[in-house]
Amino acid sequence: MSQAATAVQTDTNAEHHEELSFLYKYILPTDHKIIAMQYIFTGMIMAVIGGYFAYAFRMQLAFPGELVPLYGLVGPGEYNMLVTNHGTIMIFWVAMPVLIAGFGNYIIPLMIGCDDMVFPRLNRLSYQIFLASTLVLILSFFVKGGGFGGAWTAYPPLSSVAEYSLTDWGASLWVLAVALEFVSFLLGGINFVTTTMNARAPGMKMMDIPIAVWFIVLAVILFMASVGPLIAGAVMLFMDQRIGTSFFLPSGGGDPLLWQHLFWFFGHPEVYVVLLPTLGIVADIITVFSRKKLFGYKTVLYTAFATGGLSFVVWAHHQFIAGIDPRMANVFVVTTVLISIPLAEMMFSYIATLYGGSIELKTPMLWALSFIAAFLIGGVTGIYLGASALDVYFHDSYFVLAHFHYTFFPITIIGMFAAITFWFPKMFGRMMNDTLGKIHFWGTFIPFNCIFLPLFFLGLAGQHRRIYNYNHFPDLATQELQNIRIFATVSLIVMLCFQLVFIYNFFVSMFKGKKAPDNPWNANTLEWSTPSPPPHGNFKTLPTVYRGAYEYSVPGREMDYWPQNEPPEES
Amino acid sequence: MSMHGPIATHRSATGVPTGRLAVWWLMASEIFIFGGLIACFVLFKLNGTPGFEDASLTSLTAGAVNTFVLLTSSLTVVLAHAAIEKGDREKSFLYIWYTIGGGFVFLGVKAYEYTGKIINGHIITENLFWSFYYTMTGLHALHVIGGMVIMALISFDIRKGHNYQRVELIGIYWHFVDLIWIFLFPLLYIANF
Amino acid sequence: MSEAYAHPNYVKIWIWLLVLLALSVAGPMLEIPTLTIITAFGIAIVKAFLVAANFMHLKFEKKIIWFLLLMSICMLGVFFFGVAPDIMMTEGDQWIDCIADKSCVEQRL
Amino acid sequence: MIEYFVYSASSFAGEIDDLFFVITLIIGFWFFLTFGALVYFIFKFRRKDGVKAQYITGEKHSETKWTHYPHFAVIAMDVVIIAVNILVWVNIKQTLPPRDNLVRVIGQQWSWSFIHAGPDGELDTADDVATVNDLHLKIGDTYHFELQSRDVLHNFAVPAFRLRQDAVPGRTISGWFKPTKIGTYDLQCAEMCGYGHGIMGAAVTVHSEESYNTTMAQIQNGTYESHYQKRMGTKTPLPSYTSQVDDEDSFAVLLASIF
Repeated sequence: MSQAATAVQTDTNAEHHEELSFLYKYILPTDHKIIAMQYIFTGMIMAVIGGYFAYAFRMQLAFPGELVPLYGLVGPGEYNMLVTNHGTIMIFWVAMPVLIAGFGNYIIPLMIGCDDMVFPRLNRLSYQIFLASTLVLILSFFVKGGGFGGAWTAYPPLSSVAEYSLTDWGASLWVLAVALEFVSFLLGGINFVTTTMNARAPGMKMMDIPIAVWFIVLAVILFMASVGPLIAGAVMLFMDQRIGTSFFLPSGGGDPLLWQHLFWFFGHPEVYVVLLPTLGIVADIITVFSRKKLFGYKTVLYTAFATGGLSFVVWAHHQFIAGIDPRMANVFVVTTVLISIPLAEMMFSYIATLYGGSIELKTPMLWALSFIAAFLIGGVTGIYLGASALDVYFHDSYFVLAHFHYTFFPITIIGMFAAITFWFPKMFGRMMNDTLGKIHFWGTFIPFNCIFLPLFFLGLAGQHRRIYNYNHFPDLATQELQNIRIFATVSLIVMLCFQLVFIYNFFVSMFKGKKAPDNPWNANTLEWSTPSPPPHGNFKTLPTVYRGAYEYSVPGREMDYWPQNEPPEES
Repeated sequence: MSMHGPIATHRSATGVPTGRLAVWWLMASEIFIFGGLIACFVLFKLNGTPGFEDASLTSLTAGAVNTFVLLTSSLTVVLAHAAIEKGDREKSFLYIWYTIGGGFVFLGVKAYEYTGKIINGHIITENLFWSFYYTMTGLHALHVIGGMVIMALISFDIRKGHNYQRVELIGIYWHFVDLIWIFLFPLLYIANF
Repeated sequence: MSEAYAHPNYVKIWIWLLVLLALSVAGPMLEIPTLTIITAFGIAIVKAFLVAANFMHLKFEKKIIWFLLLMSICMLGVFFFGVAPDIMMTEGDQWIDCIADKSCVEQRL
Repeated sequence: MIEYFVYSASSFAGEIDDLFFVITLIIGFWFFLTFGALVYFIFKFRRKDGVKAQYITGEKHSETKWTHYPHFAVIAMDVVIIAVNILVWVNIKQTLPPRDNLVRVIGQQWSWSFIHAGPDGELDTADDVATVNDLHLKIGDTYHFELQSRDVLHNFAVPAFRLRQDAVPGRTISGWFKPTKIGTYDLQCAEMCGYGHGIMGAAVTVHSEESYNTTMAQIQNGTYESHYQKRMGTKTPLPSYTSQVDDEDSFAVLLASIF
């Protein structure tokens, strides 16, 4: 470590990186770019599984009791298993690996100008643990009794007693998979934070870091600070299931509410853990495609700090009617509604960034703008649910469901497509087809709204979540409501079909697309100053940074961008 | 941090060496894991959940001996660090193995204690206190075992003459394990009312 | 290891720790519950501080590390006090009955 | 707005609907403002050849006011929302008005048992009336409920009453409601409770005084026909209604009859 303080700053690092065998290059890589691909591809495969589950249970809701094509009959137990694992997969195995671990791995070293993560082998280990957790989760679908069906929140005693859940090993493997996944992201997170804190290119000050990197690191810090109690809780839940302790069983002196607190103390920051990376990616994309400096870089950053801090003190708004002390609910209403202030300011800043710009509606920009539009709906409907008295009516209804799909869908799916279409040229050295990209965009965004906007009205009509067949509730079994359900399901199928366009575009472009230049979008950040795709070691000469990441359209310059690593002209 | 590690590993924008920074982050997240467990324990205890008076059945002597052992092993591991800073590999190697020996003594006492409890019928499912007792000390013991394994690997590494900084890193981890025990000791052994 | 700092006298710290340990073991023998709490947990905190500051070299560490650790402990505090009203004030099932009686609510508030 | 979809059949349903309306006004205003700005900017500032984007840092006061002033306005409106909400919440969940009647609600996998206090208004006396999946209420009475669970978490949810409360095993949770509209409404379990969560419903019937007394007498004589079962039998068939659903139905009825 003696050379740490006097790091060799601009040596050519070609000699470190000799050619590796296929095994070490693609199967056991230490290169952050390959690990990022592994995360992204695993996440996308899991997204296909999650989407398939959504298809199966939406079909059951629209046509109850019918055989679902490509699936079969969805009974009550299977329905519970499908919704539970759809939620779990989409949050823990799609949003987190793709957005944080995948794109975090890909862009952090490139954007801060270093040759790799600080702990490449730790990085590999965290992917391998993640892969193990994925396999455990998939295994849990096939054990006796089927996959876990106690909702992704896994409230005990249902999740902790096999006689209640009827999924003995399904529940245990589910807890095990989730715990492994947490360990994986803890290790990965330590790597991300340390890299960004220590390994920045010379000259890169805190306020020169691109927002995308800032937000991913903030997300990771939020994750690390919130997940600990839930890991403890997962250990306790696992012991309740397998050893027979009674941490969460009232009959043995435990308390089921304790798990809810442990879960939501993690669960609410988790929302911001997956939200922040997408917000950061979107900030980078809208500045590039509107050729504008980000409006109020510091304001945006501070609002993110405020959001992150507040997210730790709002968790009980998920439990307003769960039997908590009603007086505490008032405290949590105040903190919950307060969170709208920094987020509103951040949204205002994003929209203000567009003002006076020169907006070019390329596919990544369409995704980024649609994220803002959709997230606005998701954000404002959150106010309803933060109000405890309204939560009395809306708790666990389709209103909640529509609300968080209006946040999670933009975050996960739209954010993922925005990031993939934006960095695809850098990742594979080829351009994606813009026309197909736009077809895919409209084919996803319009059906998305058709799926979830009607669900707000189902929620207003008092329809509850996680019920496999509404015929059992006469108030809900009316033809009008059923028509809405069918409409949403049909929209879902349309949306899923349009994903084929993306898959086609993705793979054809990867091998046959137009060769991409180093900097196809004329962007400022460091990753665009290296060849596409970047070689092992990222930069031929490690860059030095001279300015912030968003110096677009600076007056007096001929070019409308000004890369971070371009030395200032002598004057 | 192999010889061919990336340049990124050797940068230090914060002024804290990368390895140490990472270990501190690890410690911060461990605080949450153990802290979450301890918080749950305290919640149930202050709530007067039946069974928590069983704290009087834990052996204060065994607990005190274990505290003594861990404190002493903390001393030896920090002396190992001091020795390696002076470049004295052999002395450092020896001190690391004293620490590992301390770990073995700790686990031995722990095993003796568990045996006594189980023979008397205080198994993990008896009541909430014993559930917490075995969970917390068990998780802590796993950390002790993990630390011992890593320490053994490091000791041979430094004898060959590389990765000296790792002695300090495992030291920080070991002290943290010691710290956890410092809080578990009064919780489980002393506060028996 | 690039930073040079004087090593504290580790053996002296160790002896202090042992003295504190002896005190915390002796504490309960007086059989005064309040005193036991003070000797047990007060001394635990002092011991923890001694270990952290000297053995873990926190004394010489950058402020950011302090910040990091304090932040963790604060978050735990938030967690504890957010959960405590639900788990600890239940006393079985009485607390909602208490809400029912308005005068009782006012007392509690 | 909620009333358009669901009857409002309890005394506090109106308050919740009003709260919904207030919040809708406020957030509707913000939503259309920001959404309008977004759409307007996208069309106004499209790329034109030869026109360079402006260089705006967003750090000078003259620029930040465009985001700061709206954000102060957001704070003001947040205060309104919080205040209105807390008023409603305190009324619904935090205060318990004097009771006229009492009912114990017990959730279990996967049915509801109700113990009506009977004429004396006290539970655990000889005149208690127990029913399964059928709750009978007298219009205009302020009811207290004692909510219990035998196994896992359940949720006592009656959308028409805007009422919802988790049943937690090991605790008795009390609360209140006051039915104000005669009719039969759905009770749905709103907390995942396992395999039969999707069938765990019950019928809540609000009676006039006279019909309430008749029904109670019928239950005690054993001549009563379950509202729940009647209701399940007469629901409108859906286009894709198949025999499998009938099987599930009989399963639900079977379960109900066991308890």
